[in-house]
Amino acid sequence: MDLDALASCLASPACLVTQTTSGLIIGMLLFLVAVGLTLIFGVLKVVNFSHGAFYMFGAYFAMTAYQLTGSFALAMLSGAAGTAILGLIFERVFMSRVYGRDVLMQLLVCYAFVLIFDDVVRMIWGPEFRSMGMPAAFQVPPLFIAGGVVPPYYLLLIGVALAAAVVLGLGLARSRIGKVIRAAAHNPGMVSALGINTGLIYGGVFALGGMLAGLAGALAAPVRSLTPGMGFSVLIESFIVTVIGGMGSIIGALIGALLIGLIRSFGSLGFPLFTEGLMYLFMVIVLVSRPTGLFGKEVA
Amino acid sequence: MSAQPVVQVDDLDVYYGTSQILFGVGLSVRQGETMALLGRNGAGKSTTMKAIMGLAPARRGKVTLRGQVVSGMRPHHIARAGLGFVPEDRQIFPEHTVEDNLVIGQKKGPGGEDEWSIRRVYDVFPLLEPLRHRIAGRLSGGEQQMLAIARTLMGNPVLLLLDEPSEGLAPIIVQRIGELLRQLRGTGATVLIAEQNMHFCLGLASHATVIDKGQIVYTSSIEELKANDNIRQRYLAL
Amino acid sequence: APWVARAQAKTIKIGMPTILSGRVAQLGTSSRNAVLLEVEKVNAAGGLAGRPIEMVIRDSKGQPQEAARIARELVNTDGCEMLLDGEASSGSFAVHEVARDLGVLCIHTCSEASSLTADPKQHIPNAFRCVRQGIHDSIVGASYAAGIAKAKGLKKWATCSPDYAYGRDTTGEFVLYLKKFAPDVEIISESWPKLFQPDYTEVVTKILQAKPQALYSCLWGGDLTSYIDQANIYAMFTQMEVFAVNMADYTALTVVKNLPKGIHSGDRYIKTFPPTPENAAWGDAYKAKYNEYPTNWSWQNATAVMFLNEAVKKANSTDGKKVAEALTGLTIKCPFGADGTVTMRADDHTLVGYAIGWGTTIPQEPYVPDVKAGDWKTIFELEAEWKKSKGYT
Amino acid sequence: MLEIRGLSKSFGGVKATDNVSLDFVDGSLTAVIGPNGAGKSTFFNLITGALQPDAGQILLNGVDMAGKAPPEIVRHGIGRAFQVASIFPSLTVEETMLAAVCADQRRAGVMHRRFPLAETRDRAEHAMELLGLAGKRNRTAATLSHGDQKLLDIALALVLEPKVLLLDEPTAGMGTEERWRMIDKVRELWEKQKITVVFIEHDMDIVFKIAPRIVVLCYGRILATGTPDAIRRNDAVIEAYLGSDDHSGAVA
Amino acid sequence: MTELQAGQGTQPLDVARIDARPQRYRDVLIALVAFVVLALLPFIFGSKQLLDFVIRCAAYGLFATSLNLLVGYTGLISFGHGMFFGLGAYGFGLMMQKTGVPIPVAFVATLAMTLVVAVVIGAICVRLKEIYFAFVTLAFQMLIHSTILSWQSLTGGDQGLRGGIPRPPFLGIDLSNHLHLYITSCALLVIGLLLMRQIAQSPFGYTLRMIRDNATRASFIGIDVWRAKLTIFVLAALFASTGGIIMALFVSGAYPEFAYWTISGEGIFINMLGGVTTFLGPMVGTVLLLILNDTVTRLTEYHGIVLGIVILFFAIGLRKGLMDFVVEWFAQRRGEVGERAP
Ligand SMILES: Nc1ncnc2c1ncn2[C@@H]1O[C@H](COP(=O)(O)OP(=O)(O)OP(=O)(O)O)[C@@H](O)[C@H]1O
Ligand SMILES: Nc1ncnc2c1ncn2[C@@H]1O[C@H](COP(=O)(O)OP(=O)(O)OP(=O)(O)O)[C@@H](O)[C@H]1O
Ligand SMILES: [Mg+2]
Ligand SMILES: [Mg+2]
Repeated sequence: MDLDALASCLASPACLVTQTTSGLIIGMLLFLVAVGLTLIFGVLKVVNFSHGAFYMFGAYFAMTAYQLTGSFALAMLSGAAGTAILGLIFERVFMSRVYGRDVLMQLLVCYAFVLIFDDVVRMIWGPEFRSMGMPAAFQVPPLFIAGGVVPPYYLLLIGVALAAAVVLGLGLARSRIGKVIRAAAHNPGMVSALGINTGLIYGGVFALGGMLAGLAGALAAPVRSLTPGMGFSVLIESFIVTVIGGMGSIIGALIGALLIGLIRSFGSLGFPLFTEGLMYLFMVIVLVSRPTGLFGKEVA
Repeated sequence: MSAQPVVQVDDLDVYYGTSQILFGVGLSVRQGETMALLGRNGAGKSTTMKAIMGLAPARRGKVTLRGQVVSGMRPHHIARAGLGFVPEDRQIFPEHTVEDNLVIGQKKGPGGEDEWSIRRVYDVFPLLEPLRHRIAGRLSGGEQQMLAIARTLMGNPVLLLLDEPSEGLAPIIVQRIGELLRQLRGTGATVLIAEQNMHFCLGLASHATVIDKGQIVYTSSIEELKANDNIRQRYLAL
Repeated sequence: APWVARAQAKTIKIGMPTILSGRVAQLGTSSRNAVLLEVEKVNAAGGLAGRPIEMVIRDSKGQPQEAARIARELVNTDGCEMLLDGEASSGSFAVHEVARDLGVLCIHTCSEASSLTADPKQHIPNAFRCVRQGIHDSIVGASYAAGIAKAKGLKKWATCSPDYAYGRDTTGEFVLYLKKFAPDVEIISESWPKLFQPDYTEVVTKILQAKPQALYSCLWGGDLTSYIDQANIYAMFTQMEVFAVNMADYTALTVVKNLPKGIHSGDRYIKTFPPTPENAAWGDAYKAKYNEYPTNWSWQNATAVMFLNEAVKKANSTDGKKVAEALTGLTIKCPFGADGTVTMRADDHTLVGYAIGWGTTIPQEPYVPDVKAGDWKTIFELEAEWKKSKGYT
Repeated sequence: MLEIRGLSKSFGGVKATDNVSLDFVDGSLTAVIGPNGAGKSTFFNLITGALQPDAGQILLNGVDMAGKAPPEIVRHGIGRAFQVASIFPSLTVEETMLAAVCADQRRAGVMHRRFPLAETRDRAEHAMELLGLAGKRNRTAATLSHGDQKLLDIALALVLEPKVLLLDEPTAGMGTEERWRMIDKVRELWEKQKITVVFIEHDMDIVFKIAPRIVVLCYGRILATGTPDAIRRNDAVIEAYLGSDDHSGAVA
Repeated sequence: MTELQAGQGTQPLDVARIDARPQRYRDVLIALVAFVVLALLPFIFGSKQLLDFVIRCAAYGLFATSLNLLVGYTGLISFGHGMFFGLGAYGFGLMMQKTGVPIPVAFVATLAMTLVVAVVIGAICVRLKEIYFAFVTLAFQMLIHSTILSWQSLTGGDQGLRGGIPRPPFLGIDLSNHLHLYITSCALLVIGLLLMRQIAQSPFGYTLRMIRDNATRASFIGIDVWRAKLTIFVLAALFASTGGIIMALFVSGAYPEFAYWTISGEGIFINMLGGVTTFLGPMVGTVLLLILNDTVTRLTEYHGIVLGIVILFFAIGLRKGLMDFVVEWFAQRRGEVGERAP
């Protein structure tokens, strides 16, 4: 424990800014993964254990596209689009066969794909870790905001994630398609009896969720090493985020991700050896006081 | 009344797992008719409706909607072909508001009909209007029933399938729904209604068909049924 | 007895549990590659005492219970007479217990955990370890770093190492010796990211906050490259001297796209150090065969096969007990030796005399142009002291 | 005797139960009617502990049940059946009964013997006999017909030998024939077991025929209490609930 | 949860007839026979690998079956059950390494420690429902795993408990002898299964099924749902801990991987493979998974793909665990035969 360091940071505006943005950065990337997870759970009632694999594919797709074309924009695009297609196929061909079944069966199908996807990546890209490299455009000195350091690349990242949050949040709450999606979550049979193609909605939601994870992977690719199985630790953290926020809640995922980001950034100052434990502890505390997470609906 | 049936059901067999529930069910409803589907508990009324709607698997048989064969199509296609279904347990979307439920049900009819709007629904169901922003799951049973019917109407169906709309409702509400359905009938709507509540049904329907143990045993106009004590005693226990 | 019957069999089977899948699959594959490369040579020369070697290599997935199971199965069912243990950390201890139980000859080739051989409680006559050690790295690294610290006046240091035994021990030892060689050094910030942590942002900013003059890290592999990528965009490498012991390994050097200039690193495997033709030839042969550079684990595994070969020659037998006796204290010629030879130290069955040194990186080949070799005499002295302080002697 | 004193409960702005006070004499049979959403189920939920009242007392023989959890209230002798049959789909009828009795006898601990006592079996047997489920003892509940599931739900309440039995629309979802069979059963139970029965019902034919006393709820308040005749003629009740139809007698 | 009922294939509670008295001892009898058969195995086949296999089956089997008490019988999907497996291994290993008490004492003490930990964790967890329960148990597992990693002075951190677990002979049993260890593991397995069978078939077992089917209704027949859930959570933890102890004896050590989520994952996987609706399903699943694992890792390093496809076959093809499939198949056949000859 190093509470002095924490206290002195809290007293210094520069440190406060740096650590807060650092928390924001960690949180926003986490949010992109978690929001897909929470969306898929909210609509399909599927705990998508293979979500981390989409993050992984997003990163690998982006790296490959970047190596082939040298264009950062194309890299991001192929990360997002590739995983969206992958998500659609995965949902239509496999997941759609286990809806309404035992949660465990669904989990098992996802688990099977975690294993398969990791091996597929290992076959295609090899077992060694890879790195995409930062595009030249972002190889610029960091900005200084109120004495705190913020790399421009991370501003982009925060911007993208925030945009996703706003679009998704408003879209789901306000638009008719959003309402239909939420209704399909609850009662697909009735929704289809009202003339709505639920298969399309399910596939679409899964593709959207996969795309968000893929985008997160693509955005992370320049600053993280790529390796088979890289999705796993991200998955676990996203699960923590969604559970803290309440499964199925988008605003919950946002708040949860930010909280985890801040816990990580300030926790590493005050509790350098227990930062990870701090997250689990926080999750336990949240669930004990609010059994369905911060924004979760009561389980019937 | 035109000769062309709105819906024609032929020889429908339905199984749940290995047990057969419907045995060659056949019926037809013509434009403007209100057909009552009568029968005891477990006779197969709901199953018939679900099979028409594509929600229960038909192993054999054909459903024709205004000349178009819809059996084998997926439910949302059948709905778009003009069927509107109000299931027996209502199945409103409990986490949405009343108005959102209506919005979700909104679609044009098969011929592009666009007669129903949220405004018109509130005019027909004045009780729903003050509840418009309420979460539907917290409505009482009767309110939910009205909402379920209204939601289906929002889709401008050419044929309305109502499964036990009076179930669990207060007499006064049953009366109101009865009035409503009569009003709909007045506009030329075609309705297939499954009921246990004879009192309610007899006052409403123009025709009746009786199902027992998964088979259609009797079809006639409502007056004939009222006159036929034998059938009523045998199959409807009245 | 079945054992005798096997001993007379023509081929000699050597079992190798290692990690071929998951996060650190590279550990196993590059180890396997090196072993097969060497075994080919041995077999071409007639095998071990006339018996061609047949390697039986299995994936433990990095799970100790699997490693133990596989090791037992390799010996009990597959008839392997020796084990090359290509497990890391906990897996190596699990295999060690199997070796203890079954009495089979076992050479650990990947686990750097010091206690595996340094702790006399762990000692068994039939197990050896052919791996570099954190304590050696720390001694050499600290004396190298102390020189630079004195020259450049680096007093305020930070550390950032993975939070597990290797990270903690190696960092602790480095700091210990650094302070010994340069007493006015002060550690002002410590970070302990988790192993395989994907995001180091909070760690990077924390270190930047502390404004140290130098940073020590024993992150390795993908974690190290992630860290560098993330620290890079905060321009960390322009603000302090960085000492990353595991940088000078091809796996990391070739992967990082924007390798900052002038990171100080210990050697892991580098074709140009030791700067001998034998070493370069070996590196090239490996590259030619597998189309990638060898790793730190590759040379260790290759050395283990070389040791086996020489020990069998010396014992003139493939009997495990006799080979073990021959191995004890054996010195062999080896491309990776500091002076062209390496030794399996008799008292603790561990590898010494391998090439060890530090240098600074450049972004292209040869990556670490000039490595300052460490001095094994100092290493031995300080290691003995360290053992005493740990209560190992 | 069950005495309700000033019971209130609101959900957000909705007063589902609004200062309700009622007495149920031992051995009485009472029907609760009222428009949909009047708060009938809520009233039952409050009495049985499924919901916590905002205010008020629920006195069973002088002991206040308000604020207690369902298991405890059940142990005090208030049993209930649900509007939608609430059963254990994967258990057979007999297993359901035996397990319920074991739980009631507090013989469902880990250390308790695996095979039920004769006394346990007798109680289960009795309940099954009473509701005519004995012949279906080995059917899993999920495969029972809707009506039988409702009977099983009631049996589950009855097997605990309650002093007060609350039935929420026991005939819901049944055909005319089954409806009468069910309600005859309820009346028979009431007569034989000498317990206090309160039931919610929408079928006025049934209510007026068998309930000596009727309570009408509306907007969470008591609109009227009285005999069938009095209720039938009560203008407020007609306006709020019965409507204009003729309820002077059962149909045919 | 599945609608089919655990233990249904055989006989429901109505074995309670007095004339069915001999049936009371049926399970004990089966257990005895199973034990004798297992004990004879080494004398028939000389293979040490077979013995290793059975020992691992005992460890994983106890763990998986205990998990089924939660998942299959109570409907509590725990993602963190593996923590008790790890706790058992570490508790026992540490006790033997540090105190040198006799093995039975260490065994009992380990179970006692597991009990205390499980009560504390369970009291917090069982309040939560469904997916939240699953994740809070996972969080506790990660906490325990983190603690094992960081409490290096006690646990050896990531390197595990080093130096082997001493096994002084007791009552003529020497667990460093392979055969003795084998027989002891078999005995623990059989006794453990018998006890769990008793739990599953006792009135308490039916309380659990009621909670799984309809917890709200269960509370309205006077069942304290929280207490019942906590009880089974703790009991299951004890059996999982026993599995961990066997594993610790087998590998002669304890490693943080034993407390990692992957162990819980494997447990769930085993359950799905074997089926959760029969008592022996998890046991069958254990045998299946271990055989699968052992052969597949032997044949290819891309075992993920192979294993994945096998899982898909079960999940999408069979749509249920193996035992569920077999039981249903038999039931159907019996049904058909019954129809033909009424
Ligand atoms: N999902 C199902 N699986 C198996 N059998 C079913 C299923 N749903 C209904 N059944 C059976 O099919 C038969 C017909 O049921 P259906 O619901 O159509 O009857 P109904 O006439 O609508 O009865 P009610 O008046 O009670 O609503 C019944 O015997 C019922 O038990
Ligand atoms: N959990 C809840 N949260 C919010 N509102 C609720 C809840 N439960 C009931 N209500 C509201 O309380 C009122 C009374 O509901 P209740 O279910 O008691 O009606 P009821 O008299 O049983 O009607 P019905 O005859 O249709 O079953 C309704 O307006 C309902 O919307
Ligand atoms: Mg029906
Ligand atoms: Mg109600």
